[in-house]
Amino acid sequence: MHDLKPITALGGTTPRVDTVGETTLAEVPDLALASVAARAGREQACAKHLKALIGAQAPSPGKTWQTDHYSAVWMGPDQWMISADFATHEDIAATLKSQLEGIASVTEQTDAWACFDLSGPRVFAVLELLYNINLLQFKTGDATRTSIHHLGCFVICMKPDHMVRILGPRASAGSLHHAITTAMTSAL
Amino acid sequence: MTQANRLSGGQIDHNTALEFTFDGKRYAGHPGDTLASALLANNVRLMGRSFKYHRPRGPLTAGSEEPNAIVELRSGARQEPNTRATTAELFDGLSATSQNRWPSLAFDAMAINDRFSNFLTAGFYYKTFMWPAAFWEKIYEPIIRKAAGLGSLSMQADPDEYDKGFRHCDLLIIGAGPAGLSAALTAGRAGKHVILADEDFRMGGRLNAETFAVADMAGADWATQTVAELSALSNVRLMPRTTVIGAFDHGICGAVERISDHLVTPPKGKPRQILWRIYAAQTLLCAGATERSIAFENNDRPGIMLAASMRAYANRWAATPAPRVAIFTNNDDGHRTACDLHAKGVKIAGVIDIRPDAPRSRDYEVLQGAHVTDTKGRLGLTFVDVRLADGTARTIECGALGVSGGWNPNVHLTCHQRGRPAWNDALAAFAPGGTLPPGMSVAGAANGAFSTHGALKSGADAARKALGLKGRAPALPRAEDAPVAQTPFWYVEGCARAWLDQQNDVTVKDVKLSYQEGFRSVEHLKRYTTLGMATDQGKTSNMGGLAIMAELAGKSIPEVGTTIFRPPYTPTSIGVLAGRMRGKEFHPTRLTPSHYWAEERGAVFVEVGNWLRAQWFPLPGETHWRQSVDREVTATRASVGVCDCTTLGKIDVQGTDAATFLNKVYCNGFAKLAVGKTRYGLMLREDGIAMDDGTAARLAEDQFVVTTTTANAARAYQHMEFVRQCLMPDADVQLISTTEAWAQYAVAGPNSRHLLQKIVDSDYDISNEGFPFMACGNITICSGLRARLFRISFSGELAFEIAVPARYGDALMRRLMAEGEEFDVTPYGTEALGVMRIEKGHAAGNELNGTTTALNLGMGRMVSKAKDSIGSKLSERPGLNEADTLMQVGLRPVNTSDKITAGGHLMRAAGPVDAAHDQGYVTSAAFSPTLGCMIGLGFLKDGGNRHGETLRLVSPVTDLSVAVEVVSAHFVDPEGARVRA
Amino acid sequence: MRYSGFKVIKEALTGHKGWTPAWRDPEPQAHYDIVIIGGGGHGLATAHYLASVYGERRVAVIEKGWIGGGNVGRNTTIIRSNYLLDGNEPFYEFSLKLWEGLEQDLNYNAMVSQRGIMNLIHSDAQRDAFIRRGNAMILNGADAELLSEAQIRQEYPFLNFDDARFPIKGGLAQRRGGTVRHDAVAWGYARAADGRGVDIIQNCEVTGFRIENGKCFGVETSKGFIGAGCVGCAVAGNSSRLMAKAGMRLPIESHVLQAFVSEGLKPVLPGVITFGAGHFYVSQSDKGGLVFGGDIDGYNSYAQRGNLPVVEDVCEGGMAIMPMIGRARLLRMWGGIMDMSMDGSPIIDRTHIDGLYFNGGWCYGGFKATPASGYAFAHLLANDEPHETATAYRFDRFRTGHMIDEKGMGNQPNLH
Amino acid sequence: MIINHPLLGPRDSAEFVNLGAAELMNRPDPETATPEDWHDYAYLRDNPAGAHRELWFHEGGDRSILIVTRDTTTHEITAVELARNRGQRHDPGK
Repeated sequence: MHDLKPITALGGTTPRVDTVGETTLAEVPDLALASVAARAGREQACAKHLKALIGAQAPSPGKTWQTDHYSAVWMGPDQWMISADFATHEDIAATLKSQLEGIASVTEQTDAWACFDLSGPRVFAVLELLYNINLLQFKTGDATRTSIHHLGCFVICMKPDHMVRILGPRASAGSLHHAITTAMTSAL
Repeated sequence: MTQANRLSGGQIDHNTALEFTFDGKRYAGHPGDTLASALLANNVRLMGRSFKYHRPRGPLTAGSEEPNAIVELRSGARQEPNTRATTAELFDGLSATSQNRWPSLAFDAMAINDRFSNFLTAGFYYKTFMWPAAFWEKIYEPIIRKAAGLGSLSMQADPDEYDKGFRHCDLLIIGAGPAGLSAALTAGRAGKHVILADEDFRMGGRLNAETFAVADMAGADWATQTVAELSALSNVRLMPRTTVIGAFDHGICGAVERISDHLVTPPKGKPRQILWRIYAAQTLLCAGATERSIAFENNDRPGIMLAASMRAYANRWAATPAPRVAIFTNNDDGHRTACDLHAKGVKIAGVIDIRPDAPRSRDYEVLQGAHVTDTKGRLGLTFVDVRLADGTARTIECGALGVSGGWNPNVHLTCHQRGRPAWNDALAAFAPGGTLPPGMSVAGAANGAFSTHGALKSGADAARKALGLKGRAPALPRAEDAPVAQTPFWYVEGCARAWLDQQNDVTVKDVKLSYQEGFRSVEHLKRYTTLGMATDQGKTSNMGGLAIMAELAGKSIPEVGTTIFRPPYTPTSIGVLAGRMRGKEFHPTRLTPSHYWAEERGAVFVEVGNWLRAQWFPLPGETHWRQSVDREVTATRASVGVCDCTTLGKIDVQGTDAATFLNKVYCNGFAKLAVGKTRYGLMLREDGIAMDDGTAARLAEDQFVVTTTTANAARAYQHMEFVRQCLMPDADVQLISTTEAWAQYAVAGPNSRHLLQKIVDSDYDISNEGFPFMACGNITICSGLRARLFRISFSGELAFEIAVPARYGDALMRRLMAEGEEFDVTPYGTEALGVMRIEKGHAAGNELNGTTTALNLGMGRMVSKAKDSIGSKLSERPGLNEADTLMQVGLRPVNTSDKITAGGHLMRAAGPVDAAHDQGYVTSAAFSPTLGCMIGLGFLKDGGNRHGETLRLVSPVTDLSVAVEVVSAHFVDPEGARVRA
Repeated sequence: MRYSGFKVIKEALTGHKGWTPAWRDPEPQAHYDIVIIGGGGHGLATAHYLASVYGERRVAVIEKGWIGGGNVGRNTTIIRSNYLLDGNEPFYEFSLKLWEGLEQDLNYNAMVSQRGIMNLIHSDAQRDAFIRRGNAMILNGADAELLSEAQIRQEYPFLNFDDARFPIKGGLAQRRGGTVRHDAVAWGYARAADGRGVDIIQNCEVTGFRIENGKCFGVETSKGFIGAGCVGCAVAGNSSRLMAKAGMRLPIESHVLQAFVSEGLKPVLPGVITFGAGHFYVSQSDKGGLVFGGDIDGYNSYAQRGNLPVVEDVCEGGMAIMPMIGRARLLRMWGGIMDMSMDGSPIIDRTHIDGLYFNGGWCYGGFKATPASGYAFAHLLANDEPHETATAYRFDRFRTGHMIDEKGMGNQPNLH
Repeated sequence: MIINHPLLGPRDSAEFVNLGAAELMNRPDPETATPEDWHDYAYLRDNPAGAHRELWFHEGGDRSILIVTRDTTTHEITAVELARNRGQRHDPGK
């Protein structure tokens, strides 16, 4: 076991938590991520294998699902982002790769992203200052990839108006964090 | 502090006093007041000066179309020029200052212009100020500029914050007057998602300004009750203080919500304003109508205002501009003002009605068939001259004159997609035309339904239609339903200095002159006279000008045309359009994995795109950046240095056709690259010009990791997606960026292998034999951490690039520094990186400048003829392959103490120095500690054949002219022995 | 009629009765030696120089709407000659020299105001590029000055120096750059051309060309056929539409560029300022409005209007570099159709049809080129030879590989 | 503007990058094309005033390239499809 100490996307040794009123923004560092893109002509095989591997149908466009160990987000045509707990699945890319050999292209994405959970009452009042989606129709299981202050992000609805997960580019975690906390102060 | 002109009633809180100042003088008003209503209540009519003649002015209107009563609000960094006193919501402690006057509002020296107005007619400046030629810029223009302009900027950064947001709805209703409220009730009760936006701080529109009953209660009370019902509906969002500024494509409206403008300062962390982008499936415009004026001689004195505005001041704000007022009208609406003011106890000096059959009144005198011919009063109206029906003259003493020339529907937003309003004969006005923005409908007075009943009905009907609601229409509240009777009447016969555009001082006479000189189209009239170009965007002036032009041309108004309205509906602060994207937050910042460590080391950072990179790492005692950079270069070349190169774009290319794909996007070949090997690749645009370069490392038969330059990462990736999706859709290739996933460090210098051997796990052989130059592979380090190792070199030294998951990047850098102590390891920044790549002759952004070909870069032979690749065909064009084409060369000063400047041009050693004799230019330059002098890279005509030639490097803009020798671009280790060591 | 201060005074004292129309409103004649399509700045300037320099007497300008209604009436009024490449710089410097003598030439005060243009520098690479450009300008006989950050601070103290995402590291100034009252340019050229007998025919739309055996004999218009010895087209954003009537496809796309003006403010800006790290440039008009703009919207459009994202992008740039404008208000915004060429540089050339000539591809930079464009096009129409400053503006440069690509963006018009 | 993404529904055009005319998908066949074909492909455009087929790259979204048919005089969008369903059918082995 190596002895290199990780830091979070915001540069800390422990994840950062910010609270405005009853609403909390929590940095989530314990996420292992890998992208799975079906090989040409193997789209159905890929979907089938994914289902067997992870225990649910690969999500359709704009959607996400979660099982006990894994969650998946639709990224693009025949492409998904699979995530799992970092402590137990740091090798998620290798695992998926070995099982999808010749069926899908797998790429480690764990540290490409910074992840934040925004939770509390009136979360949508914060979101409407950040990105453009019809929140009237943003339901549990919806996952949208869009821009927050010029940063390409995934926003995943865990519970309407109460909890969303935001994944943004890791190198810009500070800018994204600033944008979200500023919007929290403004909106709440 | 007495409010001499304050009346009773209205929608203000008489029991609470708010103190404010205007031009330093203290006044009191009440909650619910605007600055203008409070000043009028305090018997202040003079609030501003006009643009050109500096004529004294008071409010013409009671709304956002105000051209005259504009002031500087607040002071210090929050000073806000050109604020309409008629919409500025009064708050305790408000301070306002008049503008465009010197030394004071009452005595303005620039009013001398008014005396010379006969010389300052429309367009006079195009005809003079030309002699002598130099005088325009030195004498005339500075004087004109100084006199021009309205309010002043504070010259300090705006201290307030602004937000931007997005909202979606089924129906956006613009305007909360009777039509808008009625529409909102209809849609809200049907359960639709409704946004109701109104620019006013109090919803209700004209209901607040009139005495009409709705549903047997005061109209204002009905509005209050309706707003209460709407606010209880969770599907309805009420947005008062929100101006819809523009209707853009596909149902997107821009709206500005004023969050804190009615407060002394915004609460901490809260914005001053928010720009909402509202995505509405349907939009219903209920923006009401604007009263229009009548032009007569000297119709611009303080105290002369639109009659319905005078009525609004009395009914809503309990203020009258003067204790004794008169009315000038061509329609019944003017009489309403007289009635309402009379009822409030204001003395009506007379109603002057152009109609011989105007209705009479028991309460005041009506002068039928009469016209206002002139007015008096220097700083405020004192007398009105009237020509009676029988031709006799009469003078009426009054402090204010309400003028009513009928109403114009507020069609502005219907024009924002270049639709034109249509002339409506019945209204004698322009009404929304047939070409509305898709998804928009119009109701109420904005659509010509001028009565209260008409507005309520059309609002409800339009909402039902827009939303496709079925079933019986619900009953409407009872309300007045007076028929519309508008007879066009634009100006009083014989007037000349009669104002059309009050702010810009455009008079009837100017329009006539414009016609006389051939400026007869609406666009020419507007541009020649500046009519309609004031801050009210012509809301109060365009119609009068059009009507006079039509009369002169012997055409109807619609034949002359109309100018269309452009966004924004009312002037919009630039701050809110920018939102949070300012200061350090202008663009997001990207930090490298070693950023926090570099900060601890005291690194100096530089912006590279959105990245912050360490530029150099000063040590104690180093006072000049060159000391640090020279040391970093020397130490790296002598032993080992480490540089964070995470910022290079990294794209994972996988699939059975990955090699075929790279063969297409790179001009050189990749099909035969062995697994475990890396190759330099040059990417061309289809036009044959170099777009980007980098390396592709083949980690598996079907997997490459491609790097791009930091600057071009996004564009190169986009280009690859274009090739993949549009040109090779059947190919089995998948792309994904991994730039941020991996912390990647260059470890360079003769001891780089020794250093790495201390951390690379012993399972992996990185000796020269086991891991030769251009090798690559997956490895583990520090007892099991997955990593990637590439043996590539940008510095020209024995070098590696090592990558680990980004979260371990910080720890890896610290480990490299600790393990490297025995080698005196040196972190180096982008400057040293740049020096070393110039010493090695590697092209970078300055050379890949979007105009250079592979041939220019000395890589002409890399463009494979054996295969088709993007750009290969068009790179063969003759203009890109001329005999004396630019070729990359190295340059060194003949006198080693001389400077070389990037951007300098190359001339022959002897001969003229001018553009016609240009031989090329210097792209990059640096001091080379290795060579002990400055060196440069450049492009030189036929450069490949001119090594050894002496040239003159000239840079007149930096005052440099030195002799340079053309040399090979590879200053250091041209044979490449070191990289292979 | 000659305009002068004396004339203004005389008319003021005699009731302004003596002013006559600035140009006539003639019906078209059956035939002209030269017909110019497009009554914008370039077309009117071409007519003026044809008449005044090349002695052409039978010239008509035909315009489908009102003269000056296109881009000459909807731009940000900047003039400059700060170009890099050999194909461009002599031409734009020639244009700047013509601007400097314009008022005397036209007897019309177009308010040429050389208050300078300043391009801000935010990175070392940008400085290198601007040094190269400044040197190219000087070597071509123009003026250029490299300013340090300290000099910029002194001249423009209100810029954002201390809280900047992209700090200001200097600037490249051209003191002879500046602004011109844009509408007056069209009117001044029209009046001067009309005075030399040029017929300016408004509300006359070209519906087709009469082309026989590879030669153009005139134009079909809404006012009937007008015969012509040769026809010159200068219709900017409508170039592709017009030339399609002659069967041509052009290396041009039409894009929308928005421009903005604030409410009138007391003078704050000495000259033109361009923000080198965002999409924003600004000057202040003689009336006091801040006139500003940024990038094109980025999609093909003939609609003469743009959308919010670019409005916001421009204002973000403005606030980033000049945060004092936050409380100034945007008064009006508008859009023009830009004839974006494939390398960002214009075309002044013959076509493959005898007697049919083309002037276009000005991208968003046509206004400053107006005098030289008119002059060079007049030269081409009169002599059938390119003017010495416009020899590179050929159609076939894309075929031969002689692109003039100032920004180095290649054949993607929305990136120029 | 709003582009109705075939997979994701209505999305603001600000999430996209305009890559130019859809004609760019018709890259000449390198085996047979003449220099004139390459010139016309790279440099000449129909640039219609009316329906225009153009490429929009969903950079801020799913990274699909869409072929959008949009009227350049009104900005009305009448059709949207995925480019890779319509892209050039080249034998990748060539």
